[in-house]
Amino acid sequence: MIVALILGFALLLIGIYGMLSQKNLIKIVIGFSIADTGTHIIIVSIGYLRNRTAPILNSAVDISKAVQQVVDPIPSALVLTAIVIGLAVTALMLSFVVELYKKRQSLSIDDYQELKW
Amino acid sequence: MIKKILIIFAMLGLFIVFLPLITNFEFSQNLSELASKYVRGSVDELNSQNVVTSVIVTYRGLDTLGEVTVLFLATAGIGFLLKKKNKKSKKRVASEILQTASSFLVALIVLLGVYIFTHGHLTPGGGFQGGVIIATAFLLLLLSDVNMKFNHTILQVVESFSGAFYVVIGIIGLVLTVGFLNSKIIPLGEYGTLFSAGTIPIIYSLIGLKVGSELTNILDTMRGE
Amino acid sequence: MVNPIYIIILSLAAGFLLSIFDKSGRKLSLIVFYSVLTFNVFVIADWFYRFTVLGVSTLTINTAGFSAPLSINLQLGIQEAFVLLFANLTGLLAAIYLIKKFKESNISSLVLYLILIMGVNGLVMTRDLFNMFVFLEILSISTFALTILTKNKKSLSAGFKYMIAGGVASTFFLLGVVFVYYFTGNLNLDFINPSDFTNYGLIAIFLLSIAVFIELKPFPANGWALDVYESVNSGITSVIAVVNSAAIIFVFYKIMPLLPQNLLNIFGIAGVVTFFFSNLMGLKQTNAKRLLGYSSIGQMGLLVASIIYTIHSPNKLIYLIVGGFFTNHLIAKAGLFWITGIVKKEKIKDWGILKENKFLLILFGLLLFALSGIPPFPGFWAKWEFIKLLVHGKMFFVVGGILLGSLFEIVFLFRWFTIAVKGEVPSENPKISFEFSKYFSTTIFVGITLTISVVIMKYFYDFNWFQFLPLIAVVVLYFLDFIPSKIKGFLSLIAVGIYGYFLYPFESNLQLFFGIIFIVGSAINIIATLNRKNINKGFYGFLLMMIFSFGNLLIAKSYLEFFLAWEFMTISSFVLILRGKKAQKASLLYIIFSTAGAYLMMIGFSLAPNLTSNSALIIAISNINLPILVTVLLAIGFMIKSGSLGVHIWLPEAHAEAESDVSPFISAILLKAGVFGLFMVGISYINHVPAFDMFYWIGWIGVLTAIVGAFLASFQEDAKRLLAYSSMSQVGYIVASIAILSHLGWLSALYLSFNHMMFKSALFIAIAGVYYRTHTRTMYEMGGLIKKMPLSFISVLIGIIAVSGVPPLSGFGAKWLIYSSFIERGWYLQAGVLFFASAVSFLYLYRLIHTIFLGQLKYEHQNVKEAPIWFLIPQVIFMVGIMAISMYPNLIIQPLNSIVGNYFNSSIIVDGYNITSSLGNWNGNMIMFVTMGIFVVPLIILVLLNGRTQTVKQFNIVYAAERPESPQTTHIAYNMFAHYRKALGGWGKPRIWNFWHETNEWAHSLSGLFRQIYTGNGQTYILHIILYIVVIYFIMGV
Amino acid sequence: MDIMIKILYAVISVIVATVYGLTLGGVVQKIYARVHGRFGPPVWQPFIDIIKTHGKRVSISHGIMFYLGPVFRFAGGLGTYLFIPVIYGSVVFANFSMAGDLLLVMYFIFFGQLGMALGAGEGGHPYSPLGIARGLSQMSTFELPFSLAVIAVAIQYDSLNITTIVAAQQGSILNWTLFTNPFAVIAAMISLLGMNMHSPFSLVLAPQEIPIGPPVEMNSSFLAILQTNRGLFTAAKLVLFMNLFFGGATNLLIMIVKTFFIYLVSVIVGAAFPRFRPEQSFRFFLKWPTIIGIISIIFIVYF
Amino acid sequence: MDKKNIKKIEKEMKLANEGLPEKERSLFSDVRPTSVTPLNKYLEKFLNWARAESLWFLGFGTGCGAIELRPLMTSRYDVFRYGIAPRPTPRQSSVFIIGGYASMKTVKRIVRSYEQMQGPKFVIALGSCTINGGMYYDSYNTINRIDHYIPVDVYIAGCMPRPESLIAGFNKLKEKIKAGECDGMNKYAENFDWYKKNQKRVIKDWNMPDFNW
Repeated sequence: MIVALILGFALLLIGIYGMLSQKNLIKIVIGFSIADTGTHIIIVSIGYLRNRTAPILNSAVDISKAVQQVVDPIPSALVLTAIVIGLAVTALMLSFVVELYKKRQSLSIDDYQELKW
Repeated sequence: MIKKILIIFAMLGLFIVFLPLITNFEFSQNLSELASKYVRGSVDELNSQNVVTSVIVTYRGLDTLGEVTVLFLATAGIGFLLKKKNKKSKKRVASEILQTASSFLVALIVLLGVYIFTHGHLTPGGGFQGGVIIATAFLLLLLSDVNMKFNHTILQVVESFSGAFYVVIGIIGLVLTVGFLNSKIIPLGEYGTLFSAGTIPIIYSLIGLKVGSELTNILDTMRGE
Repeated sequence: MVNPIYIIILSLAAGFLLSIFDKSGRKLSLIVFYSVLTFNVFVIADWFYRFTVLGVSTLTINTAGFSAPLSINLQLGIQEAFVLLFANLTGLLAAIYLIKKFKESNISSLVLYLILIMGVNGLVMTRDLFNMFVFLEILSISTFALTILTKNKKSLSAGFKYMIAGGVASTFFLLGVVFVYYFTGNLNLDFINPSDFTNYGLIAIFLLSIAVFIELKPFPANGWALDVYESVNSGITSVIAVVNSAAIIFVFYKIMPLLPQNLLNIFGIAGVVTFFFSNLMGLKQTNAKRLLGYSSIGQMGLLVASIIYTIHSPNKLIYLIVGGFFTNHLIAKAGLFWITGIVKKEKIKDWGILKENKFLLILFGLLLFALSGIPPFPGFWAKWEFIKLLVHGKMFFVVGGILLGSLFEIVFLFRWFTIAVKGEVPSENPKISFEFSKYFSTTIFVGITLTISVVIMKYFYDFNWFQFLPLIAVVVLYFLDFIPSKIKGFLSLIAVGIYGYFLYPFESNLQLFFGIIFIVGSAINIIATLNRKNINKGFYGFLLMMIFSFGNLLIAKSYLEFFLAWEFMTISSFVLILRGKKAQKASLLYIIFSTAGAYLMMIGFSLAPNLTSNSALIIAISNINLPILVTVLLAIGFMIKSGSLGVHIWLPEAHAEAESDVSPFISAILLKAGVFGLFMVGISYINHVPAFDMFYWIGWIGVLTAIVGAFLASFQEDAKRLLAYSSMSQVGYIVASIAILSHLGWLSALYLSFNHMMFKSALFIAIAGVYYRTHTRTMYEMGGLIKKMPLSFISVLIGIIAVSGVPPLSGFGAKWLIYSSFIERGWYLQAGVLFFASAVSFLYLYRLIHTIFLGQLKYEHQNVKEAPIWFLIPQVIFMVGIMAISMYPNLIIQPLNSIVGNYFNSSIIVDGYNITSSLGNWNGNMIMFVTMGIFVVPLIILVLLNGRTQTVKQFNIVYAAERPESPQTTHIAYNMFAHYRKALGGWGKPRIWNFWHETNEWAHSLSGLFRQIYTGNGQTYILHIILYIVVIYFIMGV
Repeated sequence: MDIMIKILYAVISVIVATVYGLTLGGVVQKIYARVHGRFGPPVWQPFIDIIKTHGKRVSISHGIMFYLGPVFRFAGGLGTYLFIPVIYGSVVFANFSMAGDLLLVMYFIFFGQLGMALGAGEGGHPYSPLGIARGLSQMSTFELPFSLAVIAVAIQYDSLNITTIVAAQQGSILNWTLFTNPFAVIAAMISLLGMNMHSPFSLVLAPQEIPIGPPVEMNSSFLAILQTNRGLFTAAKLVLFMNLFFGGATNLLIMIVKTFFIYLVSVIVGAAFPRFRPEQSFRFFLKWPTIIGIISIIFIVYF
Repeated sequence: MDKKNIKKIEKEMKLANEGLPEKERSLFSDVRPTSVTPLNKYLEKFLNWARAESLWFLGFGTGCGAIELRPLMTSRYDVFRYGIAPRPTPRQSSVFIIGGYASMKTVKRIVRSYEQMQGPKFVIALGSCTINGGMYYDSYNTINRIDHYIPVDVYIAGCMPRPESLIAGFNKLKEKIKAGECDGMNKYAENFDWYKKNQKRVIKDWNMPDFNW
């Protein structure tokens, strides 16, 4: 699962690069979303233990030896929350973009710099 | 130009920051002490098959409450931001197939969603997943009929009351002085059945309802834009 | 006793249900909304009371029926309770402030607001890292959404930038949390062992902390915050700047134990850098809210630095410093943001509108004073203790950054204040609309900050009521302000009398001497103020404050008491100067220089060794071996106050532009405070002579001050400005004499101080009378007033004779003492320069008396009357005083001899009226009689031998067989010493003024340069953040 | 009774000095005339002038300060003179020198100038302040080298007491400050040129530019008093210089001889040079004599 | 006399100063000149001697004759030896030399300067023009007899009289002064109204007070 970790970081960097280099507001939001996803992948991959199963203690797992057989449940729990939060933020960002577009009919971030210095 | 160089510099820098995390990454051989406790506790104390669910709903219940709140906030925020305007937009009418299929599928999808959130403590799944699935049903409805109107009052009532009930369940724990969001305020039931693991399924159901209604709300709000 | 978790739950439940309640009307939802907020405040207040007064131990709340590492736990201790009380109170008041908005707006705004407060509460109390993340997101999202409470293009784009920046920060935070878990297997702060973070583990903690730090808006990664501050609704801005900041700073405080020391150091320095640069960039800001934004960011930096640097100090100190900065900054900032919302003027230059609304102006002033760290507000104590701490830790760069930053802050804050007090009322919308709720919140906050100030003064320091007197004076007179001015004047006179009575038993005669200058001199000068008509709001309050702080300087028993009195003196005199008609620039200059001086003194006092005895400072200091650095710093501080060369440029402005009956106080008495301070330094110095002969250079500065002041005075056209430069010159003499450090030198310094107090008071009051009658200070517009104002003329005549040092008046005594002491000490060239200065002083003295009183009377002054009686009384008193000590110099020389005898062996012999030094002698009494005799002789000759004497009128002059055209063209006054200026050539250029002017320009240019990093482009801001993270990472080095 | 004798002596001393000063003025006029190739007025012309001016039947006054101006001026002259011990060892000519030292004398010089300036100022004539402005400015500049010289003398004799300074110069001609500290004497003598206001430093009276400057409105007895003072004041200054730099005098004759020659320096320079413009004069004093004055101090401190 | 009368007389003694605008009247003295009785015989004689031996003349050149004044002060004629000296201000001068013809414009200045001199004051009229108008006798712009406007003590005829004549004139003046015959000041005061009338007749732009103190 080291690949997942690398993938996660790669996505994170790509997302950030997108945020830094793209002028379009929606693309920036997408960049954020990609970075966010990358983070989630990193979280999940951290919880992975080699040759183990999901932490659902049904018949597939020996309950008494469950500790040796399941992967870490905590990152999975965390990532769930993180995903929802990421979703919320992204949604809010997009609605900002919508409103901005309504005000100025432009999606370029360069057009929104009247506040400065 | 300078900006581009700086961007590259920043990306390189970040890369260097992250590099040691990747190169020195080692998968641990054993569960951490905390995780082990969770795995044992899920069985011994909560009677819940799905350890992740136990962690989410009970051990880290406050997180989940917060999570729900975040989603709620997003809904409120988007509602606050995008004020409804009743403009008749001329949009393409959905195809026959979609219309027919959706009327058929919606009920099934909702049912699936309900199943998923009620069985969150037994199977992979839970309130959020279930809620999202329910919302997809409404998305389908929206796709098939652009001018479809949802009853906002019902959505709001469902949303508010499911949230409130969640909190109330938490408070009951406080009143019984066993702790906020304690899932053991009702009998734990038999391991591996639907009515087990204390309040977990109840909470997950509430969450499912709440998430479903909220996401539907968001979709509805954004539709107009 | 309510479980604190209810404040989270209840908010949440109410938040969920509000939209349902709203169906039955906004009223219900508002009631629910406000009652929940109020409930929160009460619960927390109750807990705070338990923790502080009852001493209840820290409370831990488990959730889910499991204890800590398993479940998330909350903690409520005294610190949490303090922050929460503060945040909730601000939240409630901001909500009250926004009530109108909330009534009109979508229900979502109420929900968002309520949950925002909930998020803060959770964030502060939770001990779990991931839970922190959740609450952080709750807080962020609700804030993002609330930024558009007033929706416009600006707030939208600012909100978007805020979101992106916040999003990036929270991504890093999340990464940090996860890797912390990876490295430690734990998420609960109480169970994470910092030593688990070996090598690469540090990256985890780095990611975690840098994310929090980014949320704290460090320079330069904080452009988004500025935009938010500028554009968002004032009520919400106050919440962002105060409530959010409070919570996040607390998060930072919570994770601090995990951080390695080197990272902490970096953050500390980054905090100071932020403080410095935001204040620097604030210099050029013209938008009120953005300015507050800069200040806010800076203060956050300071707060971070203070937390980091005080962490190992005793609790009490931490409370004082961190708590002080915390409450001071946040309260002041919230209040100021609210006021910007009330005033509704974007540009600072339009804030002249504020003077139409006195109440609001007072609130504004108090908050601004609080923000700038002026006593008694908490920021002052915090700064004092913090600087002391840093100085003891030898962190001089940090100290320098903080103080320089503070100075910049003083510049822009007080510039703002002076504009508010003196600026022009803008032509459009020249009214401030009244909204009770907004005033209510602001007033409550001002009340709170005042209460905290009193609490600090009462409980952290055991000051007695004497130290409070300056404040009490202001408050009492504020409530008596409706009384007519004259009665207040008499009351003040009585108050000063009583004060003097209580002050009287001094420990040493030196104190008594300065007591006479400060208190008696002030009392006599008060008489001149009795001429004021109408009500004169605020005048006597600050006047008394100034006089009482003079007195308190004398009896101060510790460095802090001294410095406190000093600051009271500065601020009260600043307000008094600001009352002048065109005193905007002058007062600003004054406060800037005074503050700079005060900061130097602050460092100096911090470095000074502890006092060993319980006597007044001026006595106790003789046993203290002050390090040379301290001596230098203190001396510079005091010399700024006494207007020495190089730092004198505030002096003429302040003297000239202050109201004409305030100027005598400033010149005759305020400058003596600096002299008093120099004596203090000198007393320590002579007992413990260090290797570096600092006073030699002070001597030179004093001498050059004397000569330059004299020249500058000679080239003035404005009577008061002339007198101001004259004061500068005279105080230069005093400073130089102190620097001699010999019996004769100090004798002359004291003698001249006393003399200067009398003649300069008389002169300023005389000019005040002239100004009162003629309404001009420009000398060439006057002339020939001797016929109309003979008494004022006599007063000025005696005054200038006394200044010039012409026998037989007392001025000669001063000159005799000074030259004798200089030659005795071996400072020959200095004596020569002083002699030159003394000769040059004739130029300006003659110019003063000639152009005003002699020469041609102008048409418009044909009907001018003698100055009012209230101006004449003090003049007569001072004249009698001058004549008395001229005639009987023993009256003053004898006691001064004994005073100075405490420090040096007497070097003069006083035999009757004859005073003999090692060089020569001086018999004032005999000189007086001889002079009278030789004056009578030619007078008799004249009376006897003169033929019929016809007194003629002003135009009966020989005018090359013509008649004068008009008084204006006949009166020689303008640019009287043009030839001298020409002769001086390049030496006459105002180099020092140019230097400060250039300094100012440079500071502003730098400000303009640095702030260009805030391009307004959200993307650039992200770039800043990423770069900042990278750079900090590399500085930290793993 | 003691004080009455003292006053009597002072009167005698003043009368002698005044008569001497006025005569000196007459002599100088004569010298000037000879330089010009004329006969010149009689030596006693100043006395006749004073009598005539006093003899005016009418006078005009511009006000109280105008009236007192000449009184101040004369009092200044009297004071300056009376605070100097004129003849070393003489009781009659010791004057009131015990009231103060050199500093007193130097500052008493200002007394008259200030009073006169005020009186002239009230006259209201534009030339008065013009002249005064020039006078004060020039005064400030020549005071600088003079004070440096005085300081050098004070260092040299470790005293500011004139009698002590004179006493220290007794014995041999080589004990004079002129020989012991020539730089101080040079600086002071240049200052004296300014003090005496002969050309090139006759800025104040400058009859061609600002016809006689400050006293332009002075008439009748006011003028007479000023004329009298001129004699006395000149004498006083010369005596001061004699005491400080030229060994003082042990009797009247020596005093007359010495002061005459001191004055001759000014006269010769005055007869030879045209007038400076104001700024030239100021710059001159602030430059060369000041440097010499500083040298004199360095000389006396280090050599 | 009671106080009221004194005041009334004083008021009558005041000059009207009608030539001045209203706002300037307070700037000029309005006191009428009075004649002064000489001191007792011997003292007056002594003073007259002093006055004669110290003749300070006003250095104003009021006409072409002023050219003859300059040589007096140089080494060739050297009037200083007679106690005669120029003086730049009327306040301090006792002799006024009318340097030849006096135009209407000059008369105004002559009157003003003469009145500003402190008595006793003497006038030397130089050249024919001052006596009878000389070559300008019929000019529209010059006066013919200066003694209609101010009292004259010594006339020196000629066109131009040489410096020697001037010195002779001075000596004549000295003799007259010593003899006590020069009392122009009192004469002017006593006949003030006559002189003023004459002056005002020729001086049209009278913007001075009636008597220039």
